Amino acid sequence: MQLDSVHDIQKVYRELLQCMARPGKIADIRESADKADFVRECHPATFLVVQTLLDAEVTFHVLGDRTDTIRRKIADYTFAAHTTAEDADYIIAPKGTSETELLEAMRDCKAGTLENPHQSAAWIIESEALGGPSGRKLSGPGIRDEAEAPIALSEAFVSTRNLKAHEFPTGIDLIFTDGDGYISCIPRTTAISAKEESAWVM
Amino acid sequence: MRAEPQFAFLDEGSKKEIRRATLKAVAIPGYQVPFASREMPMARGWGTGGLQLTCSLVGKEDVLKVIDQGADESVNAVSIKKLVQATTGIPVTERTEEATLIQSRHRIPEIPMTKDQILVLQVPMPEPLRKYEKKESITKRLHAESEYSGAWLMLFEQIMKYGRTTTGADHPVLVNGRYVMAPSPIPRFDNQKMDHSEALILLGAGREKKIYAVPPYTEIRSLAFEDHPFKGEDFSGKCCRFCGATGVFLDELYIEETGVTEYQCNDTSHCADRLERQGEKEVHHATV
Amino acid sequence: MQQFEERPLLKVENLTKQYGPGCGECSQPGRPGLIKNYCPSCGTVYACSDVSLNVYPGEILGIVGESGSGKSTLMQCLYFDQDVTSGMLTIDDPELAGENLFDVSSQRKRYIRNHKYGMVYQNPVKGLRMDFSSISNIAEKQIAAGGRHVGKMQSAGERLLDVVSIPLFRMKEEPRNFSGGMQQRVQIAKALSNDPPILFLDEVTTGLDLSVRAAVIDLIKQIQRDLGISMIVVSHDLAVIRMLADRTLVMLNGRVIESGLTDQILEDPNHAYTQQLVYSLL
Amino acid sequence: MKRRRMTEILIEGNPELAARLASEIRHHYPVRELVAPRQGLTMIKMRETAKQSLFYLGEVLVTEAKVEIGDHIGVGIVAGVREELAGNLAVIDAACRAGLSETAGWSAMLEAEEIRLADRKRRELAALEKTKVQFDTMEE
Amino acid sequence: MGYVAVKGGTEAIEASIDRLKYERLKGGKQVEVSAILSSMRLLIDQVMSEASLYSPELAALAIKQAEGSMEEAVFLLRAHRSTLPRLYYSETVEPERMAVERRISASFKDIPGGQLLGATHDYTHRLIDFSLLDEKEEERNQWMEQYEAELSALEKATGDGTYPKVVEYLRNEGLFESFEPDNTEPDDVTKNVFQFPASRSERLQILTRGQTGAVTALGYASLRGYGQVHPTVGEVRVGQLPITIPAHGGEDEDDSYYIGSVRATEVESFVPMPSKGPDGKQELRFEIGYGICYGQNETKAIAMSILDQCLEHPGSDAPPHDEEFVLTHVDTVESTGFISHLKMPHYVTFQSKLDSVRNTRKGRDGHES
Amino acid sequence: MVMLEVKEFGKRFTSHHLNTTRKAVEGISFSLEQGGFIGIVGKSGSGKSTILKSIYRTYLPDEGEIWFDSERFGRINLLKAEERQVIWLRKHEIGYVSQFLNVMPRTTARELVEQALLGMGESPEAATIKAEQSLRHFDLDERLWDTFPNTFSGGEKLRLNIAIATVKKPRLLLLDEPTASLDYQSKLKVREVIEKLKADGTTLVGIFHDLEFMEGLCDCVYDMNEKALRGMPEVQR
Repeated sequence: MQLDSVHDIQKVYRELLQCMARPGKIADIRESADKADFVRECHPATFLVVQTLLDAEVTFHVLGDRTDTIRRKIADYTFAAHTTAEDADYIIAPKGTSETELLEAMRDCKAGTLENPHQSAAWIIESEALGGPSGRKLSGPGIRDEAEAPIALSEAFVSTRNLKAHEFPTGIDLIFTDGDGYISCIPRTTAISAKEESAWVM
Repeated sequence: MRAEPQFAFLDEGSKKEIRRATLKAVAIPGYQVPFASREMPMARGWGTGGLQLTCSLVGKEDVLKVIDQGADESVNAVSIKKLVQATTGIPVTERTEEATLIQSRHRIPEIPMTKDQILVLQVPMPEPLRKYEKKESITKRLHAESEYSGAWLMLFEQIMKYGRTTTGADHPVLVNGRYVMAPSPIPRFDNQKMDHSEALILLGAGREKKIYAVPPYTEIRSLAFEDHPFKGEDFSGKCCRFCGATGVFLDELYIEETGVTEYQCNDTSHCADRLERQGEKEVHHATV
Repeated sequence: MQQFEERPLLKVENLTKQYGPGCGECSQPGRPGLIKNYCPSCGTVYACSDVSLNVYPGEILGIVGESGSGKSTLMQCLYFDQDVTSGMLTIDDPELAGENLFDVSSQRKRYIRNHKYGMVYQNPVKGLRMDFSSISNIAEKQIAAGGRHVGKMQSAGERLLDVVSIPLFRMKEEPRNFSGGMQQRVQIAKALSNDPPILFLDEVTTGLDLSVRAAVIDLIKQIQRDLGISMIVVSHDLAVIRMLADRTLVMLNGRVIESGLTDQILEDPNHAYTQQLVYSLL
Repeated sequence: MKRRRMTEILIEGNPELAARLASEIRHHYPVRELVAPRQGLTMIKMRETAKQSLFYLGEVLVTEAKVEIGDHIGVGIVAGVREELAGNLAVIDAACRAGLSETAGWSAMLEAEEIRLADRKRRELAALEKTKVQFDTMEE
Repeated sequence: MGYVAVKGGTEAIEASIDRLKYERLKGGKQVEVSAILSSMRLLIDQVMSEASLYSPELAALAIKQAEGSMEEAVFLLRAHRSTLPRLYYSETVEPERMAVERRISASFKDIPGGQLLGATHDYTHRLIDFSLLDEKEEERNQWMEQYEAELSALEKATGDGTYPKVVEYLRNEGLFESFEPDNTEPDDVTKNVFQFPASRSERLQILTRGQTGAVTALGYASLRGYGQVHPTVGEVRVGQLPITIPAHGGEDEDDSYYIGSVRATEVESFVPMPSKGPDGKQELRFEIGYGICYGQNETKAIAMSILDQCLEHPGSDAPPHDEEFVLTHVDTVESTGFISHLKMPHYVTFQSKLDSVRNTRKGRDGHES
Repeated sequence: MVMLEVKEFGKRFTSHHLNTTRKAVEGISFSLEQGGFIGIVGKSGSGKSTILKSIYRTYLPDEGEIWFDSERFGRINLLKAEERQVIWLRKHEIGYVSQFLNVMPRTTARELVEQALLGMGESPEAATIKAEQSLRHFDLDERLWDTFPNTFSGGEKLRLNIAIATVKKPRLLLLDEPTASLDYQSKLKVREVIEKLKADGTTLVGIFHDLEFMEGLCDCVYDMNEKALRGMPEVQR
């Protein structure tokens, strides 16, 4: 089945919207992702999110060592322009991106300004399968009481992200995609708890 | 010389821009995200902001409900439904619980909404500080600096002059402890329904080119002083003359024949639903 | 000699405010080559050059200088109405400890303005909302500082109106109906309503009748005595400075050219410009 | 002949010319229609003369068509609702891009049309010049 | 009185739309779109200009559908453009390339190239011409034949229809500042959000698509003293601007596609403004206020040139100098839409206000009860 | 115990306007025990006032040292003291009385004395009591207490002036020609006042234009002509 640029994208958008509205929620976009099997360079889910959000009006930046091929693919399909991590509207961290590189780009990327907090980078991060035990809880708008973080996050990652979002409304919003066609979001308003070891030990 | 019909009217590029703005709005609750509002085949000020949101959201599997001032069959609601239906072919409903998308002008349905629903509110004047400061460049800075003395001052001045606040609909709310927001203008009665709502609430102002949002489970506080608590419209001691409902927003009407003021549910589908369940025969569901 | 262990409440170090890019000629220490405060080679204007000052708890610091001397720019920079080009501002307050307040976000600056500062402008139009009642004007500052109790704010406002001698029966009137002196007093009441540890007064008596001027000066002095508020008083009027300030800085062409005890500045001025200023004092 | 000059002659001149040239190509080559003549917009970028900066004057409705001859894509764009002309222009463009032999013989036809156009234009100008206000009569 | 929830909206709307059609048709005569196209030139120009969409055919159709209402016709075109893809951006149109049909200067009598009146209503006496009541087709044809015959008898002109700009002569004298061409890509208010302060390109775009009446009223206000700008019109020109589109992989501009031309009115207004000379001394110099719009609409273009100049100098308190005031209030779709929205029901909001007002009248304190 | 020690003190005035530098005094040295009273004598223009104003730091001296035994700061060179220290000393330890009353306008006599006390941190209640005591002590007519001093007679002004300067019980009081413009009766009153101060143990430095007035008050005089401290001269009757 061919990917439908109207209806598949609409479905992905709705799931993405619900994920952004309900941090920690893991949404299933496998049905559309299966149609994007012609994409080899990144997760089909990543490609779908990119297709949903990017066009010639925005810029993006790709991390990792396969950046050239992914970059070309995205530019071909969306007409978005590639730029530096400092200037990009969307930053894509494909699977295998080293944490050092990722954190450096995260420190550099746009967090918006107090007047224009929406002029911040949104991150699309490829991860291991979403939904495993993470040892961290999320709280904040969109979450009743508490939610489980969708994925294990390193201390360095959390502290870099928190630093970036330390003065709300500025900050960055994160979209996670996995290889199976699931997505999940952590917007800037979400508080990520410290790692609780006890959650693991049974 | 004819143009191809586009699913949900807007071209995909326009939808993309609206969707990007919507995601930012959700990530920054209460912040008015500027967007390049498109010209719609409906007049600016007639719900084009809500309509653009709806068109950017809607898919083939959605069921749409449109409310105007509480009524599904109001001409404006009908007009919007016709446009969405004509460009998408999706079913519409008057039953709140059947709808996946609800576009509304100035009311939140009486039945609590669920997490599977999205409420889209039409907004004529998104800026809660506009009466206090006419310049956009300045109100934008006030939001940036969390400087809301102006919003509070308006209420304080009302109390000084009239002994109480005199806001009608659109009583400002504080979203997640940070942004002061105009709640579209829903009546004060509906403000509490936004607080920790199960459903995502999106607000769109087409003419003023702003999109903003209240994510689910987000604290919404109506601005009020400690010694002047916030109060919704008071319908105590009154009930709907048809279904007998209390604790709902009531329309007031003067009955010419009897010279008596009576009340009835403003949320017409809620009223019809109650009546149906009560077995009232003479109630007709309007059909679309 | 025993050191005097008094910590300044507000400390400014090397505040510079320039309009223009600056160049090799005028960026040197001491900025040689400026004509007044203007760099002829790159056209940069230095409204304030390397201004440093301390304000101690409960003290009134006077700043004198003619118009264009940079004293108002200095005040606006301290009040965050303008951004500085460089320099450091610290306030001795546990909430703000150790931070250069010129560098914090506009959100934090607004917080400082609302909670730590009061400002009285020369023109009451800048400091008051002319179409809101006087009591609301005073409440606005309390609201900004977190006041959320109408009753408490109203009684605090009434007390302040009493302090500034505005009859209470006029409290619900808009200041636009008031005389200039009354407006100025409402503005002072407003500036004080959040109990600011620091109050800025910018040419507050300029344009007032002599008797009104005396009343306003008296009021300021009384407030300092009663509330122990630190103040910076900017004026070109030496008589005002003499009455109010414990210590005084003299500014010329964006620089502080002389500072000292106010009576010393007036009776034993050392800089040519200060002498000229004092000689012309009536 | 360069494209700008050619398209101007074909659009401003008699549309019969474009039709004739296109049909000649269609007659000899398979022409694949990539985009059937459709309406769309072109945004006009303009320079203003006060500060010499650029701004957008507004959009103009255009008809656009795209065809492919061999592996050469031709585009026809014309302001207004002119579907047939757009289609013909696309074919002519593809033919030129492909360097088809027929195009070599077009120059004469195009130049003849160009002369006719210039003639018409100069006549128009002359009519306009009649509305010119003469200020130099005093000197006579 | 039965169930009085708003009901029957659907039926009422359909009946209303029928009624609209009836009003359009009841007179028995219909004007053809082609007739509008050939006889309502200036109306079409104005509709295209306010719609920001150049298409005489569509404008004529919209005028017919809107029964001649400007606001409705513009609205139809604006909504229609939302459904069309934007396929191309033109190459930069250099205004000097305009094929001039009319060109006058109020600043100089004798301008190089001369004052070309072209077609204008300016010198027609505004007396109703009753002969148009029964204009006969054969009379029209006869007149046309005669006029065309006269034309063909004329000696052909030698120029190419372009004219030098009046301002160039003054620029050479240093009375105007010279600007290097600034090729910064313009902002587009229809695609991207614009915020205050607006860029120059955003300002010009909003003004050129502004409502003729609104732009004129604000420009007029400045002339009368609610503003500082009272210019001298340096040049008004009307003519055709050639439009080209860059070719993919094209080598130079000769490779681009010519797609046709659009008629436009362009105005340069001269305003003396204080400036600093090279020696730092205060002196006066002329600045240009720039106005342009689709079609022939000289009043709007001149008014726009005044507002352009006003907005370049935001110091004054007068509304025409206030960017937010001007730019947020000149769009016809926005202003007519919001004014007309007052016709919509406001039952809920009014009920809410009623509750508030009643409570204050009762003198009932919220916190006491 | 030495309360005040002046060492090789000198002061110059530069006028940029007139392009001149004038040496007002130089080479002044003397010291004063706690509770002592030095009168300074010399021709007019000899720099008597300059010394007092320099001690009070109204003038910024440029030569020598002036050591003061401060309760708060210990032995401190007033010429080098920080401004904030000087302000503290003026509020608490050093008083200055001149013949002119230089005070806030529209402030009553009572308030002026109270303010001096409030300025050093007294409570309003205590300030009221002490102010009244002081005004009574210096014989200011009770009817004047709540009026504005600009209508007072010279003697009344001076007594108010002294009340303001002494109410905070300064360790050192500087008297700068306080009696210059007073009539005989008023002078007598002032003399009584100063006697009271001396009796209270206040250390004093004073300038008086008539020696007669100083007789029996001062312990010794500093003669500007001889630049030396000596006993009270014989008054020529």
